[in-house]
Amino acid sequence: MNQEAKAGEPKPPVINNSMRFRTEEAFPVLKSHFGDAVRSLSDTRPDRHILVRPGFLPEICKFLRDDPDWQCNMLHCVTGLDQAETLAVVYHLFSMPKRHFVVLKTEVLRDSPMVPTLAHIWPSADWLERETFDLFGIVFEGHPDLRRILLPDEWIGHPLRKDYEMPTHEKLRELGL
Amino acid sequence: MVNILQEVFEGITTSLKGMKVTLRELFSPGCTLQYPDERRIMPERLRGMVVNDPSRCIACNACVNVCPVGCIECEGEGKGKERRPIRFAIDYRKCCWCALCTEVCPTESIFMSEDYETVFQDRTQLIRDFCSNPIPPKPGDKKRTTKPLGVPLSGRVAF
Amino acid sequence: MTGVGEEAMDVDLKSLGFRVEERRTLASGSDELLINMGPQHPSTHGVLRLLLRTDGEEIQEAVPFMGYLHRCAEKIGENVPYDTYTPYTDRLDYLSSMNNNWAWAMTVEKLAGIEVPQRAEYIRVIVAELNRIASHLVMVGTYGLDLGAFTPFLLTFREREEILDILEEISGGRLCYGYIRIGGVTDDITPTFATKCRAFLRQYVSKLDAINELLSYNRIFIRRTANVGPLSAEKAIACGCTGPILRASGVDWDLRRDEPYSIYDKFDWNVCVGKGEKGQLGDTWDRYMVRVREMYECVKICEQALEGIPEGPFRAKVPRNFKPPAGECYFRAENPRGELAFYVVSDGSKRPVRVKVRGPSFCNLSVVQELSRNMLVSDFVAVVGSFDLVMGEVDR
Amino acid sequence: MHFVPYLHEQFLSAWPASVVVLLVALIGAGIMLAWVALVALVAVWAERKVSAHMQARLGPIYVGGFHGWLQTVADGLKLFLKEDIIPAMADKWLYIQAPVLVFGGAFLAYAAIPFGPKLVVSDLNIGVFYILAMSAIVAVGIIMAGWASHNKWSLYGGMRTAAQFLSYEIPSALHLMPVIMYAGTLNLGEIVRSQETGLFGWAGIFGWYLFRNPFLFLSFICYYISSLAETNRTPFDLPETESELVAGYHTEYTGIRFAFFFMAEYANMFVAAALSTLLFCGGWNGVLSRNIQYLPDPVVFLLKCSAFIFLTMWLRWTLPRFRIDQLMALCWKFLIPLGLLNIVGSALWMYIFEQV
Repeated sequence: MNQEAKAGEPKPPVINNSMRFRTEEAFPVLKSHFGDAVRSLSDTRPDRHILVRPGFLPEICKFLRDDPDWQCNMLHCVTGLDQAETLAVVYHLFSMPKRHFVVLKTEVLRDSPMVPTLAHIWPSADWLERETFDLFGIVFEGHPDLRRILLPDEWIGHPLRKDYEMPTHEKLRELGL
Repeated sequence: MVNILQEVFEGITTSLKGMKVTLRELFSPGCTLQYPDERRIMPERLRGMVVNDPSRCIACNACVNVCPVGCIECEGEGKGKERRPIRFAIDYRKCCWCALCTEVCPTESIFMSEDYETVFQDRTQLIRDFCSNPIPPKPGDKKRTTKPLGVPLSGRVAF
Repeated sequence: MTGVGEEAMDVDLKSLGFRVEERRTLASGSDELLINMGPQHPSTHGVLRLLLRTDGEEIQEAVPFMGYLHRCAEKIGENVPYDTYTPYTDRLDYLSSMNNNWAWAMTVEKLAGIEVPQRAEYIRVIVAELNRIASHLVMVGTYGLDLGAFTPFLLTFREREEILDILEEISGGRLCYGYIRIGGVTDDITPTFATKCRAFLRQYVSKLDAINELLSYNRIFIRRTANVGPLSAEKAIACGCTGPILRASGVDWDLRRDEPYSIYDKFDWNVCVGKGEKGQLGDTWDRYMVRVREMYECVKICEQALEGIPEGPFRAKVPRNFKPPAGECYFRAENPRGELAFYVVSDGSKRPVRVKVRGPSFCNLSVVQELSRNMLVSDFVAVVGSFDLVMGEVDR
Repeated sequence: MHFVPYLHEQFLSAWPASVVVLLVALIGAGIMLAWVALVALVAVWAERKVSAHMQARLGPIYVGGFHGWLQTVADGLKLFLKEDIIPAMADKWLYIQAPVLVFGGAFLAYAAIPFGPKLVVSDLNIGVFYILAMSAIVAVGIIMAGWASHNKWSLYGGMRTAAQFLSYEIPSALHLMPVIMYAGTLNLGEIVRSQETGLFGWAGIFGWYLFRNPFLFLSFICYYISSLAETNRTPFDLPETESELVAGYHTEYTGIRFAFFFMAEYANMFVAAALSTLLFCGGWNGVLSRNIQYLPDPVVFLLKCSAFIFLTMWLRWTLPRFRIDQLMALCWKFLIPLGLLNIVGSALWMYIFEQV
C-alpha cells in the first residue's frame, strides 16, 4: 500500500506531455479586463481552471478568441460537471497559432442552469452544447437549435447528473422507448 | 477539346492500370480460409471464452470486483485456505473478453481458454456455472492454464 | 409525389424544428422530398441517420440524428475504477482501440503522474501506429465501396487482417484489444512480434501502391471526389475538426509532431497535408488522400520504433487499488480520426467523478450539415464517407 | 421458319396451321427460356468466382463439388422458396408486373440472336432493330419497379433508369449505324456473313468490322461503353447503386421476383455481349479464314461472348461508378457527337477506300 501513498503525493508530472496550459497566465489578464466577472483560479492538479460568472462568458471568450496574445480559435471541448450544489460547464479553449490551452469554468445553480451560448463565437460549440444540454440539462441561452442529441427526444431527465435515477425497464416501456 | 481528350486519355490509362491490378489479383491465391474445414493457428495469447477451474479457485472475489461488466457471480464456502466456490457462474452475454479477471486471479484458476467459437443453441447455455459444469481437462493445454496474461517480469504485481 | 408516408413526415418535421409554414409547403405541392438516409443505410457507416430534404437529386438540407449507439460511456466511466474503464474505451472508436486505450492511459497517467517505462512507450507507439494503419485501411476500403469500387475494400481488408493477426498475437484480441493500460502495456511483446511486424511493413508499401493505382489515382474516382464538399481551413478550425480532416483542409497540424506526447519526438516522419492537387483544397479527395499518405508515414514511424525498442520493464508499478490524487486533467491524443480527448475529474477515490470523452468523429460530423447544401445525393455519400465516422465514438 | 410448314404437312396435317405455329413457338420459347436460365446461372457463378478471385477470396466452393458450380442453382432454389413480400403501400399490380417485364425484355431479345448460320429462333430481317427495341422494354420494367415499390430510394433508382437508359439508347444505336451501313442489312446473320472477308479480300480477323476502319474501331469501343450503361453494370450501375440508393429499384423485391431481376441482368449482359460479337467481332467467324475453322460455329460465338462477359465483369470489379451528371455528360457530350462523327467518317471511308 506504500505505492498508493506515493501516488497520492503531489509531484510534478513526469510524463512527456507538451500540452501547454496557460490558464495561470490568463487569469491576471482576464481579471484586469473583466474584474469581478472572473472569480478565481482553481488550484486543481494537473490542470487548473478559471472560474467565471456565466453572464460574462461570451465576452470573455470573445476576448480570448480575438486578442492577439491569446487567439483561441478552437473550442476544443465543452463539458458539463455535477458538483453537488451546483452544475458547472467547463470550456477548453485552444489556440492553434499560439499552441496553448485556456480552461474556463462557470457554475450555475441546479434549479436554473442557464448559461449563455458560445455557438456564435465558435460553431463547434453548437453540438457540444447540445450534448451538455442533453446529458446535464444545462440550458444554453441563445443556442440556435437546442435539442437532445444523443438521447431520444422523449427522454425524461438528464442522465449525467448525479441525482439521476435510471428508469426501470417497465418505465421505459411505458414511455415507448 | 484538349481537356476532353486529356480526360478521356487519363480515364482510359488509369482504368487500364486498375485493371492490371485486378488481373494480377485474379491469378494470385486467395487469402481466405474455408472456416469449418480449415482453421487458423491461434496465437498463444488468444482471448477465447473465459473459463474457471473450480478446483483451484479460492472464491476470493477478486475477479468479481474487477470485472467491468459484472458478468461473474461467485459464492464461496469456508474460510482461509479451505475456501472453495460453491457457485461460480460467468454470464457470456455480458462478458467483454477484456481479460482483466485473469490478471487479478491469485491462483490463476480463471483464464481465457482457446475456445473462440461462442455460438450456443439457447440462451441458458450462455450462463455457465463452473461448479456444476466444470471444464474438461485438456491434456495438451498445460501452458495456458498455468500462465495467464499480464504477469509482469518482476514477479507478481497483480493488477 | 403523392403521399409517401405523410404521418411519418409530421413526426420528422416536428423533431427537426421546422417552422409550420415550411412543413405545409413540403407536404402539399412541393417538389421536394424528405428521405431518411439511415439508420440502416449502407453508406452511413453505422447507425447514423440523416434526414435529407431533396429537390430531385439535389440535397437542400441534411440533418444528422445520432444516438442510436449511445451506450452511456461517460456515465459508466463514473462508476468503474480507472483501469477497468479501459475495455470501455476500446469500444468508443472500435476501429482504433489501441489509440483509444492509449489516450485513456495517458490521461490517467498525467492525472496521477505515473512514469511509463521506455519499453512500454515504444511498444505503445508501434501498436498504435499499426492500429492507425488498420483504421485508415478500413476507411480507404469502405470509401471505395461508397463510390462503387468493391475490390479495394477486400484488398485493404486483407492487409488489415495481417495487422490484426500481429496485434492479436500480442494482445489476444482482434478488435478490442485492451492492451495499452495505465502504466504501460498488459504484456510484453512476443519474441516473433518484431520479425512479423517488419515482414508485414516490408511488403505493405507495395500493396498500398497497388491500392493507389486501383483507386486513388483512378480518373473516375478523382472525378467523383475532387471538388466535392471542400472545407476551408478557417471553417474546419472553427467547427473543431481535427485529425486528417483538418490536415486535408491545408492546416499543418498533427499532435504527434506539434505536441509530441509519448516518444513521438524521437522519430523522423512527415505530416501529410492536403494540397488540393486534383481540385479545391480540402475537398473529398484530399481528405481521402491524406489518410493514404499517412499510412506511408505510419510505416516509417513503425520501422523506426521497431529499431529502437529498449530492454526493460513493460509496465510501471501501479497499485492494485489505484487511487489518483484529486484533481482534473485534460488530455488529447492524435487518433486516426482526429483528436481524442479525455477530461477526467478525480476526487481522490477509486472512481472518477467525471469522464468526458471528446470524440473526434463527433466534432467532425457537425460540419456535414453545412457541407451538404446543394449537393447531389451521390456527392453526399462521398462526403459522409470521407469523414470516416465511427458511430461508436459519435454516440459514445 | 421453313420448319413449320414442313412439320405441318408431314406429321400434323390434321391440325390447324395456327395451332402448329403456336406449338412450335412454345417449344422454341421453352428452349430459349432454358438457355436464358442456363446463361444466367453460369454467368452468376462466373461473376462470383471472378469477383472473388480478384478480391483475394475464393467464392463459392462447396455446392456441387468443382468450385461450387451448383451454388447459383442452390441460390435460385432458395430464392424460389423464400417468402414473397409485397409492401403494403406498393402499387401491387405494377409491382408484380415489373420483374416480368424486365425479364421479358431480356428474354425476347434472344429470339433474334443467331448462334450459328442456321441456329436462330427467328431469323428477322430487322434483327438489330428488334434487339434494340426489346432491350428498351427493360427500362420500362425498371421504372415500373422503382415507382411501384413505394420507396423513395427505389423511386430514385427508377428515375435514374429513365434518364440513363433512354439516353444511352441513342449512342448504342448510333454506334451500330456504321456497321449497318457497311453490311447494308439489319439481319444479324447477314451482318456476320458480310464479315467473312474484308478489305482486299482478307479473311478472318481482318474481315471483322472492328478492324475495317478506325471509325468502326471507335464505334465498337463507344458501343461497348453504352452497352455497359444499358445493361446496368458498373461503372454505370446508377439505378441500383447499393451505396447510395440502398439497392435502387429492387430494394423492396424479395424471393423469386428479385431472382427475375437478377436473371434479367445477366441475360441482358449476354445479349449485349452477343451484339458486340455479332456486329463487330465477326460473330461465329473464327480468327482465321472460314475455310480453316475447326471449332463449331456456336462454340466460336459463345467463346467470343464469354470474353466480352469476362471483360464486363473485370471492369465491374475494377472501376468505381460515375455520378449521374457525369454519366449523362459522357453520353450527350461525348458518345453521341462521336457517334455522328463515326457515321460520317465511315461513310467517307467507304466512299474513298472501298468504293461502295
